[in-house]
Amino acid sequence: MTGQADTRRYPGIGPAARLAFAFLYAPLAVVVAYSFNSGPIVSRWEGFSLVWYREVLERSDVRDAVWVSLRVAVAASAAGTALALLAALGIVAMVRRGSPLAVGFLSTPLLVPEIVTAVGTLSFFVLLDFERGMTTLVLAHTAFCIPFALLPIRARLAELDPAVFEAASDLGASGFRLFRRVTLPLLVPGIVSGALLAFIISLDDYLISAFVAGPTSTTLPIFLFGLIRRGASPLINAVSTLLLLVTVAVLTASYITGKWRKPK
Amino acid sequence: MRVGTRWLASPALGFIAFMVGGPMVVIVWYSLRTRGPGGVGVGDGLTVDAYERLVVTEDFAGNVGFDSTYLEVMWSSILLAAATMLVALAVGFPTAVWISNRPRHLQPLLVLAVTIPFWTSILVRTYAWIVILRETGPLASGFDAVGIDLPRMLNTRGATLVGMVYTFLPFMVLPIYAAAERFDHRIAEAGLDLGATPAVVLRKIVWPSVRPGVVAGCLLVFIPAIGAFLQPELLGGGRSLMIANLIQQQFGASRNWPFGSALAILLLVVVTVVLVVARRAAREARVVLS
Amino acid sequence: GNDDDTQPAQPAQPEQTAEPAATTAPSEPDAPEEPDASDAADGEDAAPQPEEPAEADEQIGGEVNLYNWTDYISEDLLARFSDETGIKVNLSNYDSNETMLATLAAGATGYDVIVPSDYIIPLLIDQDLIQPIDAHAMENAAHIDPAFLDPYFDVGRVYTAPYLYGTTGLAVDTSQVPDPPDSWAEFFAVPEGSHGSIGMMNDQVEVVHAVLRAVGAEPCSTDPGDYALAEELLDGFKSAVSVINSDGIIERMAAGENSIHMEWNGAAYRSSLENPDLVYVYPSDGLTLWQDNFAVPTGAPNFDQALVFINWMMDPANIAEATNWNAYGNAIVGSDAYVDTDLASSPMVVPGSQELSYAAPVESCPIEAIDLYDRLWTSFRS
Amino acid sequence: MVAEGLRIQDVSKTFTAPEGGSVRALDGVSLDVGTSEFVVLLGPSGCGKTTLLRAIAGLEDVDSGRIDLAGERLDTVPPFRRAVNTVFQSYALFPFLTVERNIAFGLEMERRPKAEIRQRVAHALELVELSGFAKRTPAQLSGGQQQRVALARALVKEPKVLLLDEPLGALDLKLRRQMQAELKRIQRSVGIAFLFVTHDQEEALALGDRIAVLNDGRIVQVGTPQEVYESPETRFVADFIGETNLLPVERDAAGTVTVAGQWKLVAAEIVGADEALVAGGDQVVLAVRPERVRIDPGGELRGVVAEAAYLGADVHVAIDMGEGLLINVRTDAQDAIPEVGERVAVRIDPRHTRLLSS
Amino acid sequence: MVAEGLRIQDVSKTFTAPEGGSVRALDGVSLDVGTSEFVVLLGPSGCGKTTLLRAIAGLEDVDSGRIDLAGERLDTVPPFRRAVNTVFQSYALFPFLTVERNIAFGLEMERRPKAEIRQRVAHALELVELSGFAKRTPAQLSGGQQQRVALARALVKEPKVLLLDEPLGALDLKLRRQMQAELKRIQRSVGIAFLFVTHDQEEALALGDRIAVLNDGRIVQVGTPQEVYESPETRFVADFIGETNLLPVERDAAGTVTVAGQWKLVAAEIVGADEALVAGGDQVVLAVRPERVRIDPGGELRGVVAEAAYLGADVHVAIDMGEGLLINVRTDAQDAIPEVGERVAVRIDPRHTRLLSS
Ligand SMILES: Nc1ncnc2c1ncn2[C@@H]1O[C@H](COP(=O)(O)OP(=O)(O)OP(=O)(O)O)[C@@H](O)[C@H]1O
Ligand SMILES: Nc1ncnc2c1ncn2[C@@H]1O[C@H](COP(=O)(O)OP(=O)(O)OP(=O)(O)O)[C@@H](O)[C@H]1O
Ligand SMILES: [Mg+2]
Ligand SMILES: [Mg+2]
Repeated sequence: MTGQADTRRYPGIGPAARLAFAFLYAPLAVVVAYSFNSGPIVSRWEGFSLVWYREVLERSDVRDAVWVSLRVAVAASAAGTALALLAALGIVAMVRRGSPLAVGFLSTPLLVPEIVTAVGTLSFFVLLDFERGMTTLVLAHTAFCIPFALLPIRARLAELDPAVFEAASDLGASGFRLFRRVTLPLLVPGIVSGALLAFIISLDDYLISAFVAGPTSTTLPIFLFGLIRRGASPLINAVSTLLLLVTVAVLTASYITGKWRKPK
Repeated sequence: MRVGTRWLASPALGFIAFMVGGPMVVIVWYSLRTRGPGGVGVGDGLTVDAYERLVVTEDFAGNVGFDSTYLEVMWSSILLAAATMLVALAVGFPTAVWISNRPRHLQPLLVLAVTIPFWTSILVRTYAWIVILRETGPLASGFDAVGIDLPRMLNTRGATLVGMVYTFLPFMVLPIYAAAERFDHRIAEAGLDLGATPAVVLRKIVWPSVRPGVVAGCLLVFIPAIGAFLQPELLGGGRSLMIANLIQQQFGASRNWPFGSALAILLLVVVTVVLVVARRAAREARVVLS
Repeated sequence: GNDDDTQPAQPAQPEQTAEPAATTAPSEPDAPEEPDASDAADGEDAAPQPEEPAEADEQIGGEVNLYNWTDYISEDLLARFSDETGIKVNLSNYDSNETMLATLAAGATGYDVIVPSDYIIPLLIDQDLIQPIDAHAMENAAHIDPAFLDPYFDVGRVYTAPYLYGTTGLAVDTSQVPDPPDSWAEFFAVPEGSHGSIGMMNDQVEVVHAVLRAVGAEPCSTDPGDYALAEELLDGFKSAVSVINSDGIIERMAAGENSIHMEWNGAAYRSSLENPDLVYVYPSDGLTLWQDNFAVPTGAPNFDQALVFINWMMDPANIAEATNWNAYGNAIVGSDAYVDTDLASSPMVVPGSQELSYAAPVESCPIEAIDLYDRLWTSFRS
Repeated sequence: MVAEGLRIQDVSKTFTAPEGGSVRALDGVSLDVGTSEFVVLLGPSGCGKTTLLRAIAGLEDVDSGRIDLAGERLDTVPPFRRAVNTVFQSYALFPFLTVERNIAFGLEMERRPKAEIRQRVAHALELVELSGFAKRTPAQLSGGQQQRVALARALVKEPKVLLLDEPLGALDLKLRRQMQAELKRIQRSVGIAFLFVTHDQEEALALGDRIAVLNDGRIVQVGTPQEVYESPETRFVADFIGETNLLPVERDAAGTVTVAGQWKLVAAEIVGADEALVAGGDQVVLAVRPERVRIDPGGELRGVVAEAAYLGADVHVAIDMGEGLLINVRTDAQDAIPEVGERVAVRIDPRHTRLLSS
Repeated sequence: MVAEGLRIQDVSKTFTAPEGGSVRALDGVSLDVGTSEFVVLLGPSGCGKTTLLRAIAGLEDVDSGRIDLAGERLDTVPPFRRAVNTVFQSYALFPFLTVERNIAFGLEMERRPKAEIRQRVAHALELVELSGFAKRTPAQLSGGQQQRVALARALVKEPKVLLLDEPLGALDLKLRRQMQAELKRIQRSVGIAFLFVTHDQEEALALGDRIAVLNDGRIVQVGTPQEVYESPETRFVADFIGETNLLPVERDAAGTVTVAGQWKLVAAEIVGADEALVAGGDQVVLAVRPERVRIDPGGELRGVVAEAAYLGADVHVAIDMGEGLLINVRTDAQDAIPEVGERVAVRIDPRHTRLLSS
């Protein structure tokens, strides 16, 4: 038995879910559609054209912003995921009362409103005399990447059979080799989704970035915000559509690779 | 058997202590200072003026008294967050349950599908809503074509809510899905078998079973929603000031850093209270379920 | 679709010595310095390449970190600067003077050139956040319109050099409001046809300035009585407002979504390209004339390059390109020759003397006024 | 009687498997269950037992055939209106309700008066001997107790037929034995029909008034425990219920059967040997239970002891007859246990053998 | 021999339970396992079986006592350097590695040469008859196959002792029987010591050269299957292994025992009746297996048939002797099955009874 109920039996669930998906994707459709607008104003359709894509590719400020954002997101999600991975392993080893405390503490970046974090972090960096730039951006992003990365890694760890680690030890694995040969491969699905989640969140952050970014580190959201200030042009849509394409490609790839790795 | 020692958590704990603790201490410190010269930064003196300004004012006629202007901003942020949470729940609950009822191999794809919109900048997504909702936009034109005249949508509270729900919906769907995925559908069948109609099963069996997910989802939506500012600005016509804007304003045009810090602390206190209350609710849910 | 974003594709039309410029209002037509003859020697292009400094100096190289309003300078212009001087420009952006002030006040370093507006400059000077650059002594300072040589915020141009200037007035769609208001007072009385479709800027300072003018008070008033009147006026006005947002004004006005909107003149010009019914009103009870300037933060790592950049930007042909890109006027005499004719002849970009007489720069308000502003603004928006 | 009970007629159900392809889970199943009968559905994993129960409960729609209860058509009624209730293998108790509220659930759905519910729940709790546990949640109960709550929850609705899907599957042996006796007692005392699914043949024999053996979506034999154990009609039934030696045999025209080339016996001696099997061209096997084979120096069949396992009450001996043919023998542990490697002879009483087509 | 094998001496282990309070999981356990012996650890759930195995494997530290292997102290060596390997109940295979790489894992950890690993893995695959499955991942195997991979993975390391923690617990009955025979075959062919944990007494009897019965962290009896079944030393062992009638008895000063007020027998006749039990003030019970009780009109004990269940090979009859005393009888199904309610007499051969303190 599959243990699955027939949802047709739950009144309204199916239609509501379909509506929700339509709701989620309508704006994306608009973003993509208007990226092909030949006119300069997002909302006024003036015909099909690829000019905005050409402009994306030609404009170095767009490229720079994308590049900064990607570098920050890669660095912060990598650092955040690594810290979260270690933390997840450490939390498992904690006594019962310790672990919820640690988890709660590591989740504080989720709980402190962004604006507070932004202002506080900037002032803090200034106090410490840190020069604002890539480093400060990565530091600030890493902080809020940790709780996002921690979530799926812990979930993965919880669903693992702890006996697998014991089996490895029983078969002669210890220390770093145990970590590399067993722990790491077992946690890969959790690590990948944690890193992806952290990556998205980092890529999308505006407020904190706006405060801690330095002279040469305008991120894409900061740049886009500026563009919108000035009057949005379909350039924004073209940038977003390209990013979306890359995203879907990456996600598809990770889904496919995840599939053959996935036990059972 | 341990796969590591608890010391492995210390780098992350240390980092968070540094990156969250540090700024928080600075904020508290700022809130207790006098204003800097010209209102820029903070000065050297110590004062609780900033906190006083939260509730006391000298009005334009010169009377000193209780003033709720700023507290009202806080309150309307809370209301907006609550409304967002409720609507997101109304949309997210069926969605999560529906996904958990799809064939196993489709579920991860559908969950992914919920998160894909996240990959475009929140600004762009919100902007797309402006395009959709404006009077000359596709929605209005579509209805217009079939002879239905929609009321104005953009720059209304409704539009704000749409944008907020849109932004935070995945935070609601994912935890509820996590709970629903673990839900044993056989107990729903037991309900049917015992004479409960599907609607009753949904209400009396599915709902309480996924409640921990609901609590988690509500928190994950409510808390960041209190600090939201983009959607009321861009979609709501900017006519209702939110606490985040107010804080930003203090660090910007109003040049009152101590007051901005005090507002930030007020916001933190509100969030903490919510968490404490919700923790109790979450614990209840856990006790009943385990 | 001739708008700002497409303009970089068509660089300043080189109508060399064509018409003797339209009314360059704020400037007295005294020193109509034509582009140097020397630029012809450059001969890289058919277009004039009129910068002596770059030519005079050998390429000094290095880089300059420009911290500017978002999308407030064209890429091509910066690229040309780099070509000519060998100085790489790193651009980062801010969205308001206050954001810029906050980041500098918080101790941010690394910027070489910033673009502050008039009222914020005294604060920057007071806080030692910018350093003297003796702009008046720069080679291209000779081009500065004398009217811009001694602004209240930087007498003698010690700290700053002028960039662009403009006004904050009202864009009115005459197809909806056939009888445009002449003053803030009329505007806040909600003109016929505008109820429910009025757009305000999301700008505490500008909006409160305007409402104070409407009640007959001066901007930056510290008299609570003025604010009581203002609050009363706003209470009645609030329901007529459909949106308070500084972003997307051009679009909204172009699409006819708002009948009246507080708008900057350059933006109004760009809206009018999309919506011919649009007029720009200079309220007779006073409007803000704002001026943006270049300045160099204290501790700028590339001081020399910053000076090169600022000087380069004061060259008439170069600054004209900025005007063409942004549709705001500049303070450089002789740049008109390089400015698009449409722009130069538009009353939205270049006000008549009558209109200009209503406009005045506004100093930074004292703290007490700012607190009153904050409270009035907060009550208006909640 | 039948018009009063449950009548299943020619029910079929095909699933499309997620990987594509289709599974015929039920293939023309017909079965009658009397009003107070205890019928056991027995079959290997995947044979369609659960599907049949779910079809009766209304949790699965059938493709064809019909189901009647007490003379009225049942298969068109939605599950929540059928007068049958199910005890699920996983118990499927509501984890967020107390024992009491779990049991009351079904009655609340019927909108019974509060007092009646209270009284009937108390009665049900007594029946399953859990009166002291009313306020606990399922998580605070042992497996056997949970099982009894599930039973009470279904019984309290007083269904016409109670469906039980391997209700004892998760219990350990001792508890299972105990619960079997308990179930039997309860069924007798409430007097309603039980349709009980299991894949444990010993459980089926111990509980059922009748046993329906299911294989591959088809009912292959229905009968009392003695009938299915002593007179299996097919090789499958013989093999599935209890242990069986299935010995390949040769037949000659005269109807004489030779086992393992060593032992001849005439077909008339064999219980299940009908004309068709003896004469037919099919391969046939001789089925004999290990406990009916005796180690006896005078036996007809000779071999070598391959394995001898002491099992407490009895001893299991495997005897190698050569050519890979093993005969399993179960003898009383009081008898001498043969040594591995010892040559022994076995004797089989022809009356305990059956001829089956293979 | 013992110096060569595994010697466990007086090992104790106390856990602090999560709710506070402490659990004495092992309480002075001593046990020797010979070099190629198959020892079964049998005991109810929670008695400490797993804890003992984990202590030997080094996955749990002991509080006191010592463990030696082949004359050398083992309990101070970290788990990854002990020459013992474990087959886990859940198999604990590495899901991301193929069958082959799973088995090779332990050898790779020893940094064996590639060629040797290849050869030993191939050999191990042959041993468990999975040569064709080398490239599959665990998810692509059935439960029984996974179990065999787990076995091969442990065996390939050629440990001195193989520890098996209920390795067959998750398999269904038929497969379980089959794997039991397989395990026994493999143990004989590799010739290393097996320490096998189970709570299934039938499995213990079928597999063990010796059985160690564990209860509440203590070993209560060690012996061959016959010894523990036929001569249980305590009431617990008698009751836990197989079914047993435990009949309350009265004693008089002369040592005569009266069962159920009906049947007198002198202590000398009873196998397990030593002086102490007969004379002592303790409550004693008379233990007798159901298969050793015969329904016989001339029997000494009389009662009424309370239940009679046909179980195929035999019949289980419960006879009510009055005052709530039930005697369970297991008789051959060939005998007549008594009717419920019938009055019958039973006969018990005193040689099959044991006196145990209760
Ligand atoms: N929802 C379903 N979708 C597809 N196939 C199904 C479904 N439910 C059952 N099946 C298939 O139908 C057949 C019968 O399944 P069923 O659950 O009735 O077997 P069962 O006899 O109860 O087995 P078990 O003893 O293992 O519980 C199996 O092959 C099963 O795989
Ligand atoms: N890590 C632990 N912390 C606390 N108590 C434990 C721990 N491990 C085992 N125990 C307790 O020790 C006792 C013995 O447990 P153990 O797992 O050895 O039993 P077992 O005989 O293997 O039982 P089963 O047959 O159920 O597997 C139990 O009471 C158990 O609750
Ligand atoms: Mg089933
Ligand atoms: Mg165990």
